Amino acid sequence: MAPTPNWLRRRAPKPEASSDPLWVVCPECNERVYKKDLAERLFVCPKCGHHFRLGSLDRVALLADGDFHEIGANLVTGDPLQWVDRIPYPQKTSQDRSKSGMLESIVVGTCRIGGIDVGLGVMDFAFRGGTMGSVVGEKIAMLLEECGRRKVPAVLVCASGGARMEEGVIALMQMAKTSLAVQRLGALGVPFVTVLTDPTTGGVSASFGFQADVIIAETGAAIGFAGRRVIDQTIRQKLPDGFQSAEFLLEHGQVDMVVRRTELKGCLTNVLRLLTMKVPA
Amino acid sequence: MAPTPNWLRRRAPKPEASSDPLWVVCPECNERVYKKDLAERLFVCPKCGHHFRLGSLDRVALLADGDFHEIGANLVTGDPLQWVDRIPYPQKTSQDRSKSGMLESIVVGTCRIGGIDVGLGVMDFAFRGGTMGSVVGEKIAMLLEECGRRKVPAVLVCASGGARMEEGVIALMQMAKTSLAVQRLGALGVPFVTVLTDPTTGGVSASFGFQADVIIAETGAAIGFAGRRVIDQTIRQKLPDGFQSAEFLLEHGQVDMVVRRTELKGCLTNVLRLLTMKVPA
Amino acid sequence: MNVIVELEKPLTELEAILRDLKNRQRETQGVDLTPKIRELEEKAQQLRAEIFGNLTPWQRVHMARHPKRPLALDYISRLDDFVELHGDRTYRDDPSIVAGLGVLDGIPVCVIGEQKGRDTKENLYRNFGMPHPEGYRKAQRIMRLAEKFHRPLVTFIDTPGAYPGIGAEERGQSEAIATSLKLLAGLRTPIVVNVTGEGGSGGALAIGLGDHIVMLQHSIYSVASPEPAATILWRDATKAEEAAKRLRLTSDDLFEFGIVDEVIEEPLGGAQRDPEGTIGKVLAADRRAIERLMKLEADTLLDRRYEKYRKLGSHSELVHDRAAR
Amino acid sequence: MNVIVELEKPLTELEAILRDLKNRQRETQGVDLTPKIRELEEKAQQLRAEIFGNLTPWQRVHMARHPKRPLALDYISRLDDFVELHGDRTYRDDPSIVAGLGVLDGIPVCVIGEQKGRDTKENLYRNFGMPHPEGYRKAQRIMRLAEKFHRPLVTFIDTPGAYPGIGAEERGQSEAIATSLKLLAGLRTPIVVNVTGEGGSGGALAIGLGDHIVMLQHSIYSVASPEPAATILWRDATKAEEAAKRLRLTSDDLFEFGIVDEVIEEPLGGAQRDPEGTIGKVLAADRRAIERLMKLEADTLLDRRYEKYRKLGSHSELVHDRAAR
Ligand SMILES: [Zn+2]
Ligand SMILES: [Zn+2]
Repeated sequence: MAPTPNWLRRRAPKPEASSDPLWVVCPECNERVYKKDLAERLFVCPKCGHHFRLGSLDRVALLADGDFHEIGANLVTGDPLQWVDRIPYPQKTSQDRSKSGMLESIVVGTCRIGGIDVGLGVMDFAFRGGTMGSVVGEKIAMLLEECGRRKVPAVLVCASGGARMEEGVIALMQMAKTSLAVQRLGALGVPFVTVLTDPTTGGVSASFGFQADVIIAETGAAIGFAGRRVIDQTIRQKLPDGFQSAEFLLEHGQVDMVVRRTELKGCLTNVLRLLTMKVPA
Repeated sequence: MAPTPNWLRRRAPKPEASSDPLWVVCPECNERVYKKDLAERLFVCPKCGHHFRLGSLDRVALLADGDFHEIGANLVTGDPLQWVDRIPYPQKTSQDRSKSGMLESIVVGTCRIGGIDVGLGVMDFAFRGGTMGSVVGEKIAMLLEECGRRKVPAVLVCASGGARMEEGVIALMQMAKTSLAVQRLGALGVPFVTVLTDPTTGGVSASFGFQADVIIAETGAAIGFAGRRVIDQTIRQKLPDGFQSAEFLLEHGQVDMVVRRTELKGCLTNVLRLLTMKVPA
Repeated sequence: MNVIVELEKPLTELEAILRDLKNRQRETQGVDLTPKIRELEEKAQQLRAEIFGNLTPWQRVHMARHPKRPLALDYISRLDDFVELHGDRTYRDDPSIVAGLGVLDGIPVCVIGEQKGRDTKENLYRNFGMPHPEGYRKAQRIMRLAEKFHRPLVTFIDTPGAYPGIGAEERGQSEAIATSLKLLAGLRTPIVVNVTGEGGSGGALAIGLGDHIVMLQHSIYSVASPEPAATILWRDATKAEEAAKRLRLTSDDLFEFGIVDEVIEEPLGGAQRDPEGTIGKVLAADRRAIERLMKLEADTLLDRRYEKYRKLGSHSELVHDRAAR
Repeated sequence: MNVIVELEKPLTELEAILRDLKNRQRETQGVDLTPKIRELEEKAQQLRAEIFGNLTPWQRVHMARHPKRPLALDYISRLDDFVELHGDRTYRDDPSIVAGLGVLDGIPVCVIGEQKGRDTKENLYRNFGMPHPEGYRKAQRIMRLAEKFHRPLVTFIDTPGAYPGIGAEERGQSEAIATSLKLLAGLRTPIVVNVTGEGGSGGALAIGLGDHIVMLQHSIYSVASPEPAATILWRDATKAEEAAKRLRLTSDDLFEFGIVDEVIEEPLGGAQRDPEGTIGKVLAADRRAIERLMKLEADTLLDRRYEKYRKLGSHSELVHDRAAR
């Protein structure tokens, strides 16, 4: 038996979204699914194939061959705007940390995928809707710089409601910061792949999400720039069927492929191999 | 009085398209226009502003400050396909030469426009519909190479029904040949501007016509890839109003601007000055 | 309705009376109106200080949206020999972004600006300054031209945001902004950015990643315009004023954050009270920045650009016991 | 109706009888059918020589369009680990062009192919292999990937031409082809082009400017497909056969013109009579060319590419008196 990978060892108990400790109802087919079954099936509904959102540590488990060497693991956000609405922002993030068992909405680090050395970053919708603030920008910059130094491809799995409002224009500037890091990595000739999962919107889709050499969308993911609420308020007309779905984006030429979670690791491995393979002299 | 520019001295009498030696009927407003008037007004209808097609030598007269030093003036086409339909192709081109007073469907050379040294090529619809065969490709390659050597911008005024069928795949290859010359000029950082006049289609629009840094369309020009007859035969449905007009292309983001003939030299001069102006140290 | 226009109504009326008096004074040489004029001028001055002396964030939002505020084309048309270039070469010409070539005080430049309209008709044409993907793709074309011909790129930000609509999403609003950002990140020529009106979200930043960022005193710049921000935060667009207060979107804030390098003061009451002077000050600042940036090698320029943004953020290492995780 | 399919009908029937006899021979071990089989095989061989021995240009056009001829994806799917990449990132994924990454006998390559359908339904989906601008823009994306990662680019030409329709014109068919050509002209990686079916006009050339051009014996390549050529020349599409004769579009012609560098022989009766073997021969030729081209420095590669096309043409100096002019 393989040794327990390091990221698993320091994993917190998974917080439960629904109240029922054993069962969950699939939002797509309304079937009751046994939670343990769901976890074993990569959180894909065994009845209808609906892809539930996957936590970042589960995603790392799915993609990494074994150990995952986290970078910037202890980074927590500041409070650049001194934001207060219901409660002060630091109090919000503190609650988020206890609730989610994570320090921020992304984990980044190095690992192997299908035997290929990579830098891997995975966002987590469970932490403030996967929003991008200072920490996301900083960790992505750190990861891409590490990929540049080691000349290994970078893979970013996106899941985000966009820029984090509570960090205001500082959050907006993370779009610039990550774009600069992506550009610099590209100038070194190092491959960059993104996986857009449910949901990928706003400042994340409009920066590194759509800057990759190859863009993979996960089946069923909602992907777009503007959120549906904002669009509704602007145009006040019915949105077309499947609007902003992964399949919709494929048809509109925005993503390279739509891949089921069960095939994601294989597909990603193949793409990474094709992009990193040396041409024989 | 300024000395007669050299290109004017060896100019043949203008062949007359209509039978009436003095008057011509405007196809747009149906008014009878006195030919001498028309020539003085750059072949723009004084009644409605319709732009008649302009011969290449008239176009050179309109754009060049003074002398025009022709390149490849004596080039005539061969007969790579040994083409015969009604009559052999060499006989056709021989007739074209006598009828049009030109050796081929383009003149290229160096001159000044608004005081700026340029390479200028002008196509002429009157010679086999301005089609591109070996000579057009060769002369454009010669011109762009000369522009590269002298680091002066190139201006190509297009007027063409596309590739010349009678030179078959050799004509098609002139698209590749000119594209390579454009690419090479661009790699030297030398500006390239095209003026799309009536009509610019097929192999000309789909190669150097749309490869310029700045693309100017002349008012009223028909511009497109496929000819209307071919589109009609394929889709058999009514074409939208203004389809393939210069204004239609502007709206669809294809050209930088639409300019009246009377303003063309001024506009071109301005664009060339902006592209060639040195940044002060 | 613009809250500043409402607020300044008494002042506007007073100023109208003053203009009238001065005209009368010039025409009729009979009665001496000078004392009356002086009195009213003092009153106007006082009123200006009262109204504009201490604007709230929400009022500053409306100052940035003032219907008479200079717009991108007002700046751009002050360049010598400006030539507008149109179209993205693939789909459409988007009038909410204007772009072209011009000369700034002897230096040939490429310019891009987000363009609002002055009235309803023009605003419909300009889509209220909210670009579609094809607008950003037109901008990208001009960015590439700037790099090819080594022209500094000068941009003018004035948008509530990228347009959130069906066509915009279908044609890849995210991709368009993302690609603009990546292009600006690596552009081997100086980039000077002016925030002259409303800087809303990624739609603003898409032409706003640069080497020197100038901001007009009463412009705003934020992660999202107050209205969508309120929708996102509280599902309630009417809480925009609240959002404006929280978002720290004024030029003072932006300068303090180190995002903006230079703030240009406006006349009391806003840029529209002296458009010529304001435009001149902005362009002079651009000119100075360009001159300085042109001295740098392209690699140095890119390194500095990288470092400038690399350090933007607010975070720290969590030092206490991580058992909670 | 495909004239080759018509022409080969007696042969197809005979071959069906032969297959049937051979099956019977294997099943029943009673009667010895060997002499009968031998006799029919000789007859089939004779028929093949008669039918295919001396095809007219028009017949060769139909050979290139044979419904069973190997299509781009038949070649591409023979690569190891092929991954198809989709979309132009701006408007749509165009199924008439397929593109992606794969491994050709140990060498990682980028591939682009024009893809027709096998039946009506598939042909509607693939638009009969006639790309829209977004197809060429997808191809451009893969060209840029090839350059960025130093992968040789391998293309497969099989199109009657770029689609002549309203949407295609609106979205810039000319611009899309022109930009593809410019990109290929400067692409700093080897380009190997295969003409495997129909090479029609600029729509073919848009993925056909390269360093080594391979052509299958019964493929065609011309300035325009015979039908539009006849429309353009004589305003009469029914004169396509006449156009086919005039256009000199066979592999013999193309090789003679110096446009095609290598012609791959097909089995008597066409590639579809041995798809596996034909595909293998084409890919082996590509592999040889790549190996040779990869040895060149990028600058040398570009110089050779330039020279290759620079000399294509047929013209001379007019020496007699030019008074007529
Ligand atoms: Zn289900
Ligand atoms: Zn008229």
